[in-house]
Amino acid sequence: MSDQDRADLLALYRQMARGRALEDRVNALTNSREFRGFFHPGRGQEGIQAGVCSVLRKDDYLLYAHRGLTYLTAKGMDPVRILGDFLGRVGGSTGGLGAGTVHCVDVENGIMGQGGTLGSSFTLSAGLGLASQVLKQDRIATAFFGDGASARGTFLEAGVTIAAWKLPVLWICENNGWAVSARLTDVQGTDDIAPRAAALGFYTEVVDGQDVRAVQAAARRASEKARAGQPAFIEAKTSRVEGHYTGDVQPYRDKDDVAQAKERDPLLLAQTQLIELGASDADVSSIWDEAVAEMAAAEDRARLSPEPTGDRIFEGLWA
Amino acid sequence: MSDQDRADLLALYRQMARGRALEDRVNALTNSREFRGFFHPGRGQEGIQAGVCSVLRKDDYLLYAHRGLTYLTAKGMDPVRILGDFLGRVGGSTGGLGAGTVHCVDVENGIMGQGGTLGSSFTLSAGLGLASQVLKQDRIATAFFGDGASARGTFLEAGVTIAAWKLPVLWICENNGWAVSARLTDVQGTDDIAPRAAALGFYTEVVDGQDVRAVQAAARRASEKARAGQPAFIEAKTSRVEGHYTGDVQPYRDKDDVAQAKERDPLLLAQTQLIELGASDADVSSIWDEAVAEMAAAEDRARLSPEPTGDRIFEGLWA
Amino acid sequence: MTSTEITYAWAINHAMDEEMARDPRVVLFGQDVGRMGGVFGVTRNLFEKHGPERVRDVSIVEHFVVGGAVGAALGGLRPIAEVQFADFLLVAGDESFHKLPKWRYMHGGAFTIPVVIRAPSGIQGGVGAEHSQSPEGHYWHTPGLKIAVPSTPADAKGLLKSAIRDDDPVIFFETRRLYRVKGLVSDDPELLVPFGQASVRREGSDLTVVAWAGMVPEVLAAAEMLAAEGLSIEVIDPRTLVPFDWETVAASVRKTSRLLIVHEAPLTMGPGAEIASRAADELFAELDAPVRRLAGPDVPIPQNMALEQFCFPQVPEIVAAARELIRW
Amino acid sequence: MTSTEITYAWAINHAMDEEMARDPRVVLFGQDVGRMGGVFGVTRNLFEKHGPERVRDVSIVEHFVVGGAVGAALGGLRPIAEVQFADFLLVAGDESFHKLPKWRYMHGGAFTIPVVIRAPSGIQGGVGAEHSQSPEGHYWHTPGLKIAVPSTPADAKGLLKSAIRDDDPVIFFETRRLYRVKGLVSDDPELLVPFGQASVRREGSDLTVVAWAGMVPEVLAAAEMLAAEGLSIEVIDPRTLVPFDWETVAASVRKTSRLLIVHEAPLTMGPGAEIASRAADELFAELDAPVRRLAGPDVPIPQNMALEQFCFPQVPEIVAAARELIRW
Ligand SMILES: Cc1ncc(C[n+]2csc(CCOP(=O)(O)OP(=O)(O)O)c2C)c(N)n1
Ligand SMILES: Cc1ncc(C[n+]2csc(CCOP(=O)(O)OP(=O)(O)O)c2C)c(N)n1
Ligand SMILES: [Mg+2]
Ligand SMILES: [Mg+2]
Repeated sequence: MSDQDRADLLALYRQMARGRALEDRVNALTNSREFRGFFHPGRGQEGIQAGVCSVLRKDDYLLYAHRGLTYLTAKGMDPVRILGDFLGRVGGSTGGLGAGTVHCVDVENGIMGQGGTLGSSFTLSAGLGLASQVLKQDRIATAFFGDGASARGTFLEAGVTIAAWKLPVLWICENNGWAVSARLTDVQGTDDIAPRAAALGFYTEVVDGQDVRAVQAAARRASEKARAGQPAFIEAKTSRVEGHYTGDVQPYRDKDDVAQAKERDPLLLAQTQLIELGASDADVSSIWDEAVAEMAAAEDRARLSPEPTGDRIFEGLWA
Repeated sequence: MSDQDRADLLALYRQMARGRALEDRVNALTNSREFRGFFHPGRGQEGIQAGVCSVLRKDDYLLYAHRGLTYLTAKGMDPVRILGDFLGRVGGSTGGLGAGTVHCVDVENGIMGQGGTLGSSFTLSAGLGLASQVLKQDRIATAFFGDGASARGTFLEAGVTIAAWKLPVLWICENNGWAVSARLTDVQGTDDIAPRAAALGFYTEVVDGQDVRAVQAAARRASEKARAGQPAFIEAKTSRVEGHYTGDVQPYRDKDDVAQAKERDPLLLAQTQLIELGASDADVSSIWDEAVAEMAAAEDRARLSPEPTGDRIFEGLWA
Repeated sequence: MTSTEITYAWAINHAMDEEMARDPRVVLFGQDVGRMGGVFGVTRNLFEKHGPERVRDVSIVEHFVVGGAVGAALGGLRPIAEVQFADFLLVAGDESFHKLPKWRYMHGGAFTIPVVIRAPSGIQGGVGAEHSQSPEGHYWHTPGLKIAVPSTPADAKGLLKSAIRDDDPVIFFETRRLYRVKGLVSDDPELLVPFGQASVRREGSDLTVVAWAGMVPEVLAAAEMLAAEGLSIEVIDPRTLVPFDWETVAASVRKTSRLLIVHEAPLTMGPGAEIASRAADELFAELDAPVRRLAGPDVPIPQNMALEQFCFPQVPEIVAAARELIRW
Repeated sequence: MTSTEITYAWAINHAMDEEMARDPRVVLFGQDVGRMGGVFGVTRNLFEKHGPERVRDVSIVEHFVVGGAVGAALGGLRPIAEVQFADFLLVAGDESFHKLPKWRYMHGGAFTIPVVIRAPSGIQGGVGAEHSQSPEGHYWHTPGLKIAVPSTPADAKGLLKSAIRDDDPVIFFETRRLYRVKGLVSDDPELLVPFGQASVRREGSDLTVVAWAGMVPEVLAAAEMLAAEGLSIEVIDPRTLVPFDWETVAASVRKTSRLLIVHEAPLTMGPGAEIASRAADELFAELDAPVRRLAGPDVPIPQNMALEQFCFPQVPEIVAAARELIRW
């Protein structure tokens, strides 16, 4: 119960708050139909994303998933660029092409993008790990994905290769038990994903994804393994609070299940832990207020950038 | 050490002998360049194929692999049709299209073919299992494949679905430690394939593939599980005696490794066991002689059929 | 038999419903096709009506969706398999380019592969480069596949019913932009639309335009505008690419002496190339103007909804191209 | 600099060897490319010369081969990835149709994807429907990919070197039938063959024939026979399909007024369709005969070696088609 512990948890809490405050703005843009694409809210899963990213170096690679935004901001990406992507502005990270999370990018911070097809990141993270190994850079390549995506064949093909070549790769499965309307238990034979990685020779950790400190601790161990050439895997058990996308009212799902998920909110849990560690209510709420203010300002700034013109579609196809 | 044991083993030995005698003819056709495609000899792996097929029903489905021919004859296919395929005759099972093992077919005996791309049989066996389940047919769908093919993404995608739906499927991995010139240990992170299937919820057996009786026992247990809706998996440890294809002199491989593989010949092992069970040398050698005679006669008969004419390529594309 | 005005999506739903009621061997699987009724609502009620044995959700396993359908067909079922977006058919590459079209042929015709793959395609709603494609051209270049590209609710229903009863594999491309478009659809469960018969959507004498799926409404709108200028456009919707009703196209070009092909897929190596080059060869002597193609630009489709509109031919472009060809 | 007579396979080997020596970021992976030197012997010595870190065998993981190459390129390498047969590129569908061509564009051009995929293609040796295809047409319909289709040892070397130095993804189709064909190849490690420049393999005035890869020798043989009849054929080998040197083709057709395209892939929706329809549009006024395509039949390729010969255009057919067009 040191001051250090409190400071560490405050830092994690701050990243969770930033991710959530940003997501709140994106949800508002989606509900007002200013953003008309799909957004997949990550509410309830911020602890995993903040916890893992807290142990990464700036130059470590990140391939993120579609659910939520916390990994992006926690890895260092400027929210103005992210909101620029949602608003379809040339100031967005994709220069006006992207209109959603799907393809945010920030090479400076090792954020190498996301594919539209699930499971893209297994093979790409393997390739990034290979590059780091051959170029002797000591960077690790991380990939986040859901329980659904973990059924994709690329998991296996990349997995055996990563294990054989001892690539510095860390995979993080955010197991929220759902893929759109499909319950994991109904469409895959097991509830647990980590044993699949273990069977390939990965070092594995299974962790409560709602407890950001537990995630951080697991990620610290796992990332050290990965950096040392022992591919590593974290399965974080979590819950999806919202629908698959903003606007999905989840008719296929038990009300109780959602209610339970809400109770195990990683921000609430961290607040309780912070108070136990001696933080004041004011400390905690000022972090949230700052995050909200930051994201409001970011949205204002993102709006200053113009929308692209039609020729934009012909730019950037070739190097 | 009953008479029954001896009779059982003699039956298994007979199937191994038939497979090898047929392969000898195909090797001869390949070496004489009468057959000019690729043949992948299964010498040393006959015990797995004969052992598993011995517990299958005639109407159980078989998706075989490229290595050797024993599964075909053991599952009931007429060697005249197989040799017809190698000789490119219209009397072959593909009516003159096929010129090798790759696509032999025999619907009567549940032999549903093989793809040119490795890993095809994972998804197809799942589909066959689904059909059996929906149509309440009580048939099981088997698929044979190598250690190399087990890295294909289709393994995982079909595997989770088979497990979720409790399909009557039995997969048999003939783990000979090589994929062409690549050693399993060098290109995949582990030596063992069965744990991957276990992690998906399959019932698994690991067995010495050189011991046909052990294979049969494992296959009996596994096929019963599969028929009862518990997907099952057999990993049979074995060795590839010959090169990847007939003519491959295996410069990439240790001479010792090959020599060792030859010693653990499943036919030799079965001979020893037969003698122990009271069979005579004459019993054993007459089985071999019969097999050789059968395959010689089959080749003669296969040759009676004509070669196809050029229009053959336009037949059978559409139903 | 009566007809009812229903949407394109609902017409597809009815086709499946009726065929599942008729033939117990018809099964349906794909992501979210069960309890949820499909992410676009196309499979609503089917789970409730035909049960969990025959209507099944799968995980993120496109290789299984297509390859498993082939296996199920080998085993005597008549599967309808849905990929959530047509782009994902390309994910299941080995299964859609190899297993589905070639398994029967490779094995000397020993069995049939009565599979229907339902693939919602085209640009709509800012879903980006990997959820917006119109990949029918890739599959037209793959011998062994039949291909349907319906543009109306009635065709969607009638063609899907034909597809389900067909013993060959069919890829059934549905246009997501059309899902909510309504039209009169027969309630007759035996009314099929045959494959290989084009539909002349509008008769005309000055120019033949070939278009299908989502481009048909745009071309008809353009034809209407051109009519006001006194230009008479014949609009042909092939409805299926395989088999392709060449006769109807050729007869029309013999009449109009001019041909324009409009499609959404990128221009280069798009399906228009096949139709244009066949016309340029077989109808060489009939043509009074070059055969022209109007198609999507050769770029991936951006996610920005404002920009994606630049990625398929719009009415004014069709009008301009038609005018130019007629005045050649 | 001197030239040496070496095989097409060996020319490819030299290109890789030289580029790996020049640039330590160039790595190579694929099945059996290491100790074995490739199932067709194309990568011999590279493992010994450039070491196990840079020359790596993989398991049966085509998805990784292509997707991993994209990731490695993002991480600063310049990977050469080999699929054992070009057909297997279709197995890696998501990776070859999506990740490889679209990752840069989707992410607003934030990085380059300097990947070369080597893909041995075409009919040879009775390896059947899934090991004999010429899938370049599928990839030509995919914006974001450059495509090389060399027909001679010198081009194979020079184009591969250009491909390795290119910052865009390249699919490099090698013709297996040509691996043992010899030709004079420069030893100059800086002699590159640029993309987008067709080669006029033979000059002529009566008919333009466009052909690439394995069809070039057949077309040249046909041209020789036709010359004996007094018919003068111009043979154009585009060498790369993307970029495509339209100017050279157009100039030739302006001279000959006649165009025949010959390729091995199936006729329908094959690459000939793009070239023919472009000619039929842009060169409409120049043509004295229909643009014709001669191509593989619309069937999967049988495994029987006697039958596979019926699956790509043979010299007599080329001669007959050329004669017919010239006499039109
Ligand atoms: C290959 C592929 N198939 C299907 C989809 C459509 N899709 C997008 S998200 C999703 C569910 C993903 O579930 P999971 O991986 O568990 O992530 P979660 O949404 O639960 O975070 C699906 C089916 C896709 N994008 N790519
Ligand atoms: C998708 C695919 N990739 C590569 C090949 C080429 N290939 C044929 S057999 C083989 C090795 C297979 O190894 P394994 O599965 O262990 O079987 P074994 O040959 O050892 O019996 C390879 C690489 C193929 N046929 N399909
Ligand atoms: Mg999930
Ligand atoms: Mg093996």
